[in-house]
Amino acid sequence: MDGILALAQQNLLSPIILSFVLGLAAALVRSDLNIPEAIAKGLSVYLLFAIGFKGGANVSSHGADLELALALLAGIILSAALPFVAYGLLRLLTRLSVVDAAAVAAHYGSISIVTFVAASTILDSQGIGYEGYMVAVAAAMEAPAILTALWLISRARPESRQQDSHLWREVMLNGSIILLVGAFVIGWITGEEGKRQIDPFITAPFHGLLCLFLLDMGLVAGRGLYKAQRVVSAGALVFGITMPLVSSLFGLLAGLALGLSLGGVTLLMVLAASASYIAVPAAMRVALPEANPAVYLTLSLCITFPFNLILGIPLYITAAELVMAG
Amino acid sequence: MDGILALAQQNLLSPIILSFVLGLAAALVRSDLNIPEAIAKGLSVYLLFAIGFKGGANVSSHGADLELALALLAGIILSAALPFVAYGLLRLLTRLSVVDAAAVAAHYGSISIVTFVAASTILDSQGIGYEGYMVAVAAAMEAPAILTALWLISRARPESRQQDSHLWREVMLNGSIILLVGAFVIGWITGEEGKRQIDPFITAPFHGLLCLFLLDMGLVAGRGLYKAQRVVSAGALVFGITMPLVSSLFGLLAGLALGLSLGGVTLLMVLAASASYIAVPAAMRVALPEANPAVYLTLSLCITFPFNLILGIPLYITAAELVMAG
Amino acid sequence: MDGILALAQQNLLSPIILSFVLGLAAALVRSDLNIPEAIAKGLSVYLLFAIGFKGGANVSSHGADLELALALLAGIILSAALPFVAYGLLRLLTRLSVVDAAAVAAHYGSISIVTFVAASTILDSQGIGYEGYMVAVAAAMEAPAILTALWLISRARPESRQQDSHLWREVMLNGSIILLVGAFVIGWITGEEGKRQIDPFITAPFHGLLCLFLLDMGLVAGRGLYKAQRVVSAGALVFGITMPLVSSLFGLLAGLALGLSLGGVTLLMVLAASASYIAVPAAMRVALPEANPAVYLTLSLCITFPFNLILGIPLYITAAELVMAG
Amino acid sequence: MDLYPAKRVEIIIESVMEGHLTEALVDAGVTGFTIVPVSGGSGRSGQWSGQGQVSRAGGMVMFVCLLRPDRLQTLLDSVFPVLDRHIGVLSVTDTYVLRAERF
Amino acid sequence: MDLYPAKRVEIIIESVMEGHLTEALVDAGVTGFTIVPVSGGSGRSGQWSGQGQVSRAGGMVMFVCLLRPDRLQTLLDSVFPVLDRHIGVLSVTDTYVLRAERF
Amino acid sequence: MDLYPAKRVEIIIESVMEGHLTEALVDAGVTGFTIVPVSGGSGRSGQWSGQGQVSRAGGMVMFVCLLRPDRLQTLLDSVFPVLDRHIGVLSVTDTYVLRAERF
Ligand SMILES: Nc1ncnc2c1ncn2[C@@H]1O[C@H](COP(=O)(O)O)[C@@H](O)[C@H]1O
Ligand SMILES: Nc1ncnc2c1ncn2[C@@H]1O[C@H](COP(=O)(O)O)[C@@H](O)[C@H]1O
Ligand SMILES: Nc1ncnc2c1ncn2[C@@H]1O[C@H](COP(=O)(O)O)[C@@H](O)[C@H]1O
Ligand code: NA
Ligand code: NA
Ligand code: NA
Repeated sequence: MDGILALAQQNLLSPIILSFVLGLAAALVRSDLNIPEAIAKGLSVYLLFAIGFKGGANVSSHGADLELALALLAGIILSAALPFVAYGLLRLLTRLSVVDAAAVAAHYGSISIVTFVAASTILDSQGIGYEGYMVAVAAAMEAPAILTALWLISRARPESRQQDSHLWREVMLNGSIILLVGAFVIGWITGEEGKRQIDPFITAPFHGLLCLFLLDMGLVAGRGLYKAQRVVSAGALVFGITMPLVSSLFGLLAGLALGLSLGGVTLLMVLAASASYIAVPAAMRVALPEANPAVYLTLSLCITFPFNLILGIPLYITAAELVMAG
Repeated sequence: MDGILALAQQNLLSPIILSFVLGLAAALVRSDLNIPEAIAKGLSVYLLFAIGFKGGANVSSHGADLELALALLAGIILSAALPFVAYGLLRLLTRLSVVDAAAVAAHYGSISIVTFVAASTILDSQGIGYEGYMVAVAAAMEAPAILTALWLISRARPESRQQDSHLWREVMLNGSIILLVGAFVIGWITGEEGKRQIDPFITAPFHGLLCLFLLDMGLVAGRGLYKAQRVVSAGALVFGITMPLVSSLFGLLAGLALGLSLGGVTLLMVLAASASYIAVPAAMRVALPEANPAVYLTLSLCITFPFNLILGIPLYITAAELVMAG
Repeated sequence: MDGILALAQQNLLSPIILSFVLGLAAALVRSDLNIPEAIAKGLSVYLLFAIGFKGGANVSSHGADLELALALLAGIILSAALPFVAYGLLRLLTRLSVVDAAAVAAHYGSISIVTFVAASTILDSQGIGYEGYMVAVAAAMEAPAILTALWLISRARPESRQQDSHLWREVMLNGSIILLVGAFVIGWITGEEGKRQIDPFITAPFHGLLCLFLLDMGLVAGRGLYKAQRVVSAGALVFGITMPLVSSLFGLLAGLALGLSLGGVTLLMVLAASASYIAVPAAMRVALPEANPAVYLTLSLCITFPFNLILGIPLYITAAELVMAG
Repeated sequence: MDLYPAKRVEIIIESVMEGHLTEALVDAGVTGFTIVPVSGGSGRSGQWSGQGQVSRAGGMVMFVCLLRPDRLQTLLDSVFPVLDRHIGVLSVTDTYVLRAERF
Repeated sequence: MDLYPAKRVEIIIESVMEGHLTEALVDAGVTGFTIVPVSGGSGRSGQWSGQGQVSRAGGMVMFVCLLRPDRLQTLLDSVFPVLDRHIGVLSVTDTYVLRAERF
Repeated sequence: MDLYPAKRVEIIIESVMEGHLTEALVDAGVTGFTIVPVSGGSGRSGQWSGQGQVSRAGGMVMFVCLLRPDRLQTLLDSVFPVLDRHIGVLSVTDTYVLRAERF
């Protein structure tokens, strides 16, 4: 218990978390502080490229074939299965419509890459290693949850219309997936030599640029919180905190079954526990325009993301440590 | 005297000043060279975050409680008092209306953070140390001048309308103040450990990014100079050069009274001498829409800023050296 | 022959080339991956500033007066002469109108700065040195080709109207030329001391930022390729590959005549072989609005640029090596 | 320089639908339009702002389309299915254009 | 697909007033509008451009507001105090909209 | 708050011509206009998008110009030579403005 608290405190007092808190606070006092949209998008391109490349380069030096395949499979299964859990929990805790509940469920089956990045940065600073291919697992977990959500709806409403090609492009060829996977492959192909060339770009300023990105996310989340009261019921709030805890258990079991390292188990817990707020919301606007975006964005970005960032990550690290030591 | 010239020349031939001159020249020959607005804003976010954080981290390792409080107080008094001097000088030298003169006075009481950053970069390259909390003094000096200006007008025109809540938000919760103060606090809290994590981001590329920002400022100032002739009288021009010299003396006295180091005294002179061109102009558009923006922007950005950057800073360093050696 | 293949393969498997290929692939599968316009422009500002500065700093430490003047002259002659070759080849291979052919010819006389940057990065990683002033030669080669193209048209159509001052500004004061030359001059003036100050900005992250820029260029080129079939005939395609090979021979001869180093000869070949896709297209829209932009942009950006980047550069290095060893 | 009557159709629609709407317009033979970025707004679903947004989910874009009056119905028919279930507004204004043959 | 008469109000105003104007509109019950970025312009106070600008002092934004004709006066009454002392222009154009119940 | 009749001229033109058009307008005494960025579009020369573009060659901008009806001809005369050989469209819409003395 002391371990968690110490870790949580240390986490809470790191520049990345404090940058997020600064953004949150600035938005809540309604300051005009803002990061231009182009800069926010540029930062996310940087983070995806750097994290993908580093993962690929790591795999290239350690090798990973069967392990990687199994981990990808586990990730896909988690992503496809967790929406059922989320959907059930939502029907239990809230009065959301079928469509809204399915849309939210898709978010929680999918993943948040920034939560993943923050967790791996924290692991790095704790000196805890992890499998380089976890970033590929992250990419593999982006989309399957969407299919489950659509299936949930088509079951509840058999008359619902067929999805068109636009949706598939939105889901499978989504820019952030392509960039993450592409950078991973580039890192894998170019390996140590490639890493040496671009290391001063993808490693040295990474931590600082993550601070700016989290500052921006704090601003966006803070603006969203204004609308939160009207949109999010008490039950939904409980869901936004319970669901990541439940999901992380599934991640823990999967990680243990795969025989991952301590860091790897933690990251799989983080992926399972995190909820998408970039790729899935866009896919939902295409696939389920009648679902209320305020509900899923508020839950994912304003409740679950801060929870995971501030309390969740230290919790998952400690839990993994306890279980794996035991 | 030789000292000033040598320093001025060395300053003039540094990449940051030459980048500013390049921007100025490109705008004056009407090249289409430009920095996108989002990039310029991104650069300013970077500079504010980095300078704030470094100041806070410095305070965290050196401690500063009473000293800091006194310096903040001095800064607030300077910022509130200098507009009176500016207003008087303007009424003497120019035919500006009460409103225009008060608006200009607000700019000169407040500060220019880029001038501050340039000065601290020059001090760094001279190996002259300064108090880390000077960046907090800079933040404290942003707003008080605006209040003085509004008081000057309300005295001259008792019928003038009450200011509303928008103005107070614009003044007190201005994005650049929040970011500067927030980063300072983050630096203070996370201290050496935080600095270690993000140092490759906030220190190594700082000088180069400052070059790009000054290139942009040169472009903007150069475009402004086109309109300068029509707008700025000879008297106003004299004001734009005399006022920083006068203000810097107040800064010098305050710095000596506070017992600051050589670098600290110089920075207080620079803060006193510099004029705002980001926060105060926006506040003036809200508070005093009838004041002519061409007048205050031209004076602050096209006259005083280049003067301080190119000649003022070496002058203030030399003056502080002479006085403190004597 | 083995040498070329090994070099081509090594080149092909470097992060910069793979980033370009990733962009190309993402655009061809119609992913929504994109780099915001402001970020792309910011990256190009960075690359121009860094490459210009490094060239100037290099000249400042090695000196170059007469050599530099002769190289500039050679560059200007090449740029002015190559459009004749291009125009002749186009009339031979395609049915393009006089205006379209002249517009394309202007692009191939001028240069692509990213091709130059990629080539110098590859030379660096091969440990092959080159003259710092080659970047000034690159700048000098931007504009003369445009004049030749206009002359070609005025000869074919004597009634064509006089060009106005807008064109001259577009050509001579083009932002990218000003920035490249300006940064070169700053590097020259500030020399080693200036370089030391901003080196962590212009050197360490250079390679990685070039990756992102090439990712963006891949995206833009890939989108352009969609239209390519309709626009580009087989003859034009042949031109897009033959012309750089022919031009590179002129570059080779000029480089040998100037007595450049191996790296210098290679870079002059690359400059001759590359085709503009930033400055000249804009100038053509002003000067020759009736020329079809799809033709020249497709040829330059979607055919010749990828060819040079992937196959051309290793080829030119090998050719220069062979000739200079023999 | 004669001016010819035309219609100016302005469609404000979610960013994620930009591709769909483009396809729908082009398929219907409406090949002349311009897309203007949008930075924020307010509607029945509340206020929004593009500031600092990374996801395309929240944003909107504005299509401006000038066309001959007799082609308006074609445009409306092709746009309606796209607009129907999605967030967005459409307006049609009478206007005049130069060079009528282009529309 | 019927079209209903409406008004299209376009307000070009200083960026610093974006928040004020938004509040004024929402307070007056005008909750449907879209904000379009502006990159430059020219007026009695000369030309300006947003290029490379960091301060919000110089920039402008454009509000586009579609509304039922009978609500126009409410809008004008709420906008006028904000526009009055500030730089900006307002125009009102007759237009037609789909789905009249939304406005 | 009276409204006065005016013309709203909207010109969509290649970015490279922004400077020329500005000069032409100012020379003709049309000193009130606003420039709006454009992010993509489609025309007879196919679709284009500003995404990731570095060159100004491909992009477009939109000029919005409110003016007194009797000044329309002056504007058209000054704009036509610039628009003539270049890519772009122009539309003129009847509108109403506040504060007529400004136009
Ligand atoms: N009456 C209107 N006039 C202009 N834009 C509107 C209007 N109504 C809605 N919008 C735009 O459409 C978006 C979504 O509207 P809504 O679906 O009503 O929430 C808003 O955020 C605005 O950008
Ligand atoms: N007649 C007009 N048409 C369109 N925009 C205008 C007009 N007049 C002014 N503006 C816009 O309002 C800004 C300020 O105008 P002014 O207060 O006249 O200097 C200009 O820079 C333009 O962006
Ligand atoms: N009918 C139209 N309505 C709106 N914008 C248009 C129209 N036609 C052309 N444009 C714009 O002008 C650009 C060039 O048109 P074009 O010269 O026909 O290829 C297009 O990409 C659009 O941005
Ligand atoms: Na998840
Ligand atoms: Na001051
Ligand atoms: Na060439």
